[in-house]
Amino acid sequence: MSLIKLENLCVDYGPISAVKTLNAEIMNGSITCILGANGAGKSSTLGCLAGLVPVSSGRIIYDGQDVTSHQAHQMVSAGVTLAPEGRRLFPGLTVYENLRLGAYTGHAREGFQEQLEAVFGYFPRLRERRDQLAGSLSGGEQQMCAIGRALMSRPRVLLLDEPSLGLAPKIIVEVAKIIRSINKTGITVLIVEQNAKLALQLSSYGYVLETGSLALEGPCKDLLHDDHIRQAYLGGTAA
Amino acid sequence: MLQLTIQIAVNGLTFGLIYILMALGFTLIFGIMRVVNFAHGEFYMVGAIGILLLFGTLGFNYYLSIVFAVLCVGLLGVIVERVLLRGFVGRELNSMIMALAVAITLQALAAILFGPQEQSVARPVTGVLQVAGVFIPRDRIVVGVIALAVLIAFYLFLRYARYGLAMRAVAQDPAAAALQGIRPGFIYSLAFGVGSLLAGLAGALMAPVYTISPFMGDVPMMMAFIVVILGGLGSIPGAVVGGLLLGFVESLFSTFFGSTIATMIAFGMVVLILLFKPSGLMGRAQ
Amino acid sequence: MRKSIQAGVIAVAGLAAFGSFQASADEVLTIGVVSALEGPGSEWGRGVDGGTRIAAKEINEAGGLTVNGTTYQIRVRSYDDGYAAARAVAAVTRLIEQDRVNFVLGPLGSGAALAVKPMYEEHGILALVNSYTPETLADNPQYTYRVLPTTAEYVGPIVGWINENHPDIQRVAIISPNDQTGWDSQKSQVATYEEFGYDIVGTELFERATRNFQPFVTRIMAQQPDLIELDTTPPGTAGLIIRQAREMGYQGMFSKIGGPGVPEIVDAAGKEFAEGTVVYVAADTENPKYAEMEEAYAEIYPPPMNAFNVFFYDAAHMLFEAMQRAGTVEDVEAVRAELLAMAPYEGMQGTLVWGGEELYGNNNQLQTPTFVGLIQDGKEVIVDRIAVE
Amino acid sequence: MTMRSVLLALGFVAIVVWPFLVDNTFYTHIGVSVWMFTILALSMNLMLRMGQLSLAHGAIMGLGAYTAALLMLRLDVPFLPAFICSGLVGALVAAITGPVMLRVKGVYFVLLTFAFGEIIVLMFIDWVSLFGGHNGIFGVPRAELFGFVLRDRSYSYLFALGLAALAYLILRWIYSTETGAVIDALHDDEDLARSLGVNALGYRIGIFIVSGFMAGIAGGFYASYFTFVTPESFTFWTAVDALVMNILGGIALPLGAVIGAVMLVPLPELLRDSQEYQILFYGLILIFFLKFLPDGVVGVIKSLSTDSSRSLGKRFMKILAWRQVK
Repeated sequence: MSLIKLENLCVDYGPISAVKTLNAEIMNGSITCILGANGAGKSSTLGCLAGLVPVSSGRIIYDGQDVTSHQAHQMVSAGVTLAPEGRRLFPGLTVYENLRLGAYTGHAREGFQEQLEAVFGYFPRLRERRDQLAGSLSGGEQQMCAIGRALMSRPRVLLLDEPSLGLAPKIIVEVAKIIRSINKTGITVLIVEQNAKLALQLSSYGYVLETGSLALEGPCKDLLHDDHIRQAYLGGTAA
Repeated sequence: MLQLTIQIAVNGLTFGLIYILMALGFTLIFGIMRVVNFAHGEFYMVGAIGILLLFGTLGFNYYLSIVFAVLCVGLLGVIVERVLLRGFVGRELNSMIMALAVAITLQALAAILFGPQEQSVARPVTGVLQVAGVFIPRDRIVVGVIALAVLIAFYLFLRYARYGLAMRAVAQDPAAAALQGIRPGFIYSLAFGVGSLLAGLAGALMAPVYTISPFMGDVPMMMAFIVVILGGLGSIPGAVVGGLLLGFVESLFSTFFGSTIATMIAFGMVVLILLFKPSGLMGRAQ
Repeated sequence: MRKSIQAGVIAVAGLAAFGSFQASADEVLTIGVVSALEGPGSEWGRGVDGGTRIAAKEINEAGGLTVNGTTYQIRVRSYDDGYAAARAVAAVTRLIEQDRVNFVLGPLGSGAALAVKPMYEEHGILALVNSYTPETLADNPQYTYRVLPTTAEYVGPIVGWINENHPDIQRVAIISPNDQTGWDSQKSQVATYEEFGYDIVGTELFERATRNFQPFVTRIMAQQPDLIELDTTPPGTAGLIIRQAREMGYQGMFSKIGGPGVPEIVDAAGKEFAEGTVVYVAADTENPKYAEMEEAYAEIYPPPMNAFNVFFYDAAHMLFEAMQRAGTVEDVEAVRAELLAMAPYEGMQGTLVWGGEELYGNNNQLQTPTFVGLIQDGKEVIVDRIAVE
Repeated sequence: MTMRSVLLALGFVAIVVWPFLVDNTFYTHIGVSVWMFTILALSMNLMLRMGQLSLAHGAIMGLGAYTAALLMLRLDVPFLPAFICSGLVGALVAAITGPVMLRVKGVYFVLLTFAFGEIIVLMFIDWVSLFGGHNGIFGVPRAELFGFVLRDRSYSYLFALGLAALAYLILRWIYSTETGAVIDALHDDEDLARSLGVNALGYRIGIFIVSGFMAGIAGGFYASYFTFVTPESFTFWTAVDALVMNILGGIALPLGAVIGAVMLVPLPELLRDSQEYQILFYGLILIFFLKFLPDGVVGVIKSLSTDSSRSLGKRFMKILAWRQVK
């Protein structure tokens, strides 16, 4: 069953169009990935889903409802949360305060303590760093905090934008493991990555964007063996 | 000499607390909305006029009048933000001029309604506390205590309250804040409301201590400006440090050299800070 | 929709431009007022306008001003100069070129008065001004006259009174606002107090916007004055200084020889603190005529009425009478001659004469009686009336 | 010849000759003030175009005014050299302070110039022996060009109009050169401009100097036209007026500054009859314009003609093209 459906989605920034008539479906409970080079329109697509980037034309259907014109806070309330590219933590706030802000919306506030324990369960390091300023964390810890913060809103759909960016290989493995276990609790995950190998190994279904248009889609097993993908995205880079 | 030193310190502290009240609202509004609120002094004035009306003319209880006047100023702030400034978020220049236009209008309106002359209200608290040769007027003690209490409450609000946290988040990264489900528009209104409320409180507190006139906001506005630049635009701790610093500098230099020199020193500090550490004493580099 | 609104705005602005310029009707005598009617300074500035308009109204209601067989309704054209020189120039240009007036009252403020003085002289406009700087009357102006007394006129009589009634006072500190008015008037204060043999232990200037005088007072009190002279400090501010000084333990006397405003002083200082302050009194409020004027003023501007109204009320009446005597409203020279010949003139509160020779080198200053006042029980009490010689 | 150019020519002739047809020097006085402030507004436009709002421009104009007044009155310098010196002093102040002040950007620059300007005005007030304190300096000689004294206001009008036209043409010229493209780029995206090898600070200082010169000239004109100089005319409110003119007219074109001056300077005269309500009306009109015409009159004209030649992309292309030509 599809949880999110993108119908002819277009995003324009002034004269430049970032996403051109994209059609995609995200299955409930799946991990889905969007691949593509820099500027292919991946982040814009996630931005639309999170309600941060205005849609120029087309529709977004979430859980059977048209959410095309929803704003960020409405999407969060509806259960779609984005952990943005570059973490975007609040550097001047403590880890605890960052997590508390993750649970800002109504339904998330009720189960705050419970959810906090769950996040500390995934990321024990955050418990240790609880009262430290987020800006003083290491890159890996910041990524954990960003994912943790997104989880605090008790999402149905978790949108991850470049979770592996700038992390050491050892940490990447750790983060990937946690993403998988988050998915196991029933949370649908949509992941945008330049690290195609990681994304394809993690996900069940993938979309490949090139300069704003859909170039290829399919189950990740197939994509992993696709010649074009191997050359363009897996070729030289062994992640 | 010791006595004089203590007197200067006490004077500096009492000015400093009011400067902090003014500067906090100013810096909060800038930090969250990037609006240089040139109308901040007018909110101070409206707070004082509120006291003139409620306490002076209608004869309500002073403390009740403060609460009511201050809430009205906060409401006025929310209306100004909603109706006039909302469209200009991110356009610093236009929002600055809009704030100036609001300042001109409010000042003119007050002059028409209440006359251009200086007016006074009776002092709710009189007398002087004399400790070891140092004179502290009792009304200033009341002002100081209320200001301090509000500052602590404001600190606790920012530190622990949900909306306080949301304000700090929006100030640091509006887009990331929106991703947490925070509605920036609501926070803008709240910040502007709270900011003008603090200015209104400063005005309401100083109304019986000083005189009341439509133009009384100009100097506190200037002081808030200086404090905020010293401490760092948008920095809450900066407003506290800057306020105390300016209070003591003013007290010291105007005692020994006169108020014109004190003003020049304050402007000189502003120029130096902006040239060598534009982010202010407590601000982060941007 | 949005665009049509925008077009509408521009059209309306254009219409307003045409609508505001109108010609005057017949049998109307227009005189001009330039003063600070809005913003800081307007509490005094409105006195120029108020006094003039009250006088004009009295005449109009009595059937108008009959000059050489023609009866005129007097129309007062008042323009705001915002207390600023460049705006005063614009306002006076408008009065001269647009409204074609021959007689102007105002402006208020030294900068504004000095800026428009050459225009009055060049165009032969008879002007009765309100400004504190002695420069106003420098260079022997032919058309510029000052119709209210400044500190230089009344500081002598009042210090004389203090000298007589408070022989114990030795040390005097003088506080004035830090602007041209304050500087000029502080000079006459210092000269006069020194003339009477006092020690000047401190002269201070403060910015007009200052409300916090604690540091300032701390410094003055270190000089241990017996008398603090508040000079041309605005009355509300003067009250603040009195209060803050008393709160810091000052025991000596206060005097305020410069500008009216006892109620504001008492309000700001508090009744006990203001007690015993020696003040210059501009107008005798016990005078029944004063209460009438206050009523008339309230129809023009919101109360309270400033005592400056009295001087311009008298001056306007003098001007109108001079026109009647000269039998013309056009010939400025004739009106001027009559105006000068009219003194001594019985004004609202005593005899007025032209003088000022020893200070300004000409007699373009209207001298008025000086009242010495004392604040007693929160009220101003006139303790001495010193008529002009 | 198109209809448009005929209209433009007719309009220009009308602007030049009307003071000689309408025998009312009060209108002429307003006209002179309009063109004098146009010069200041144009100098402000230069600053705004590169994204640096200066609140010190009132004080720089004041420096020009005091320079002209003091040179003519105290040193008996003839008008023309004194007038040019008033511009040079403005340029000099910009040249000295620019390298330090222009490193600061955005709101910080606004506040810095505010403090700097206020210090200059405090100096005018407190250095009484030189600047004459609050009263300022009176009796400045009128402008005299090649032996012809501009006693008549109509001639002052022509002089001011000529200066404003010259300033306008200089701005048009600057904006059409590489410098224009570069300062636009600096405003939009300094990092990009810098990555193309633009010496950002150098261009900024250059523009600041030109702008300072124009503000000084406006001051020099002020001194000789009003024949007095007082400090209160040169506070930051004067800079704010110049800024408001730009916002009302529209920052996008130099024409905006001109339109803004034409709209704003006569406004107090139109409102004069409303007596004590005039400041209120002024504030309300300002709010109205900001709210409903946020891009100024020029913005309205542009949105009507749908000409968007200043689009982001095009400007970057322009600057890239310049680089390649080099």
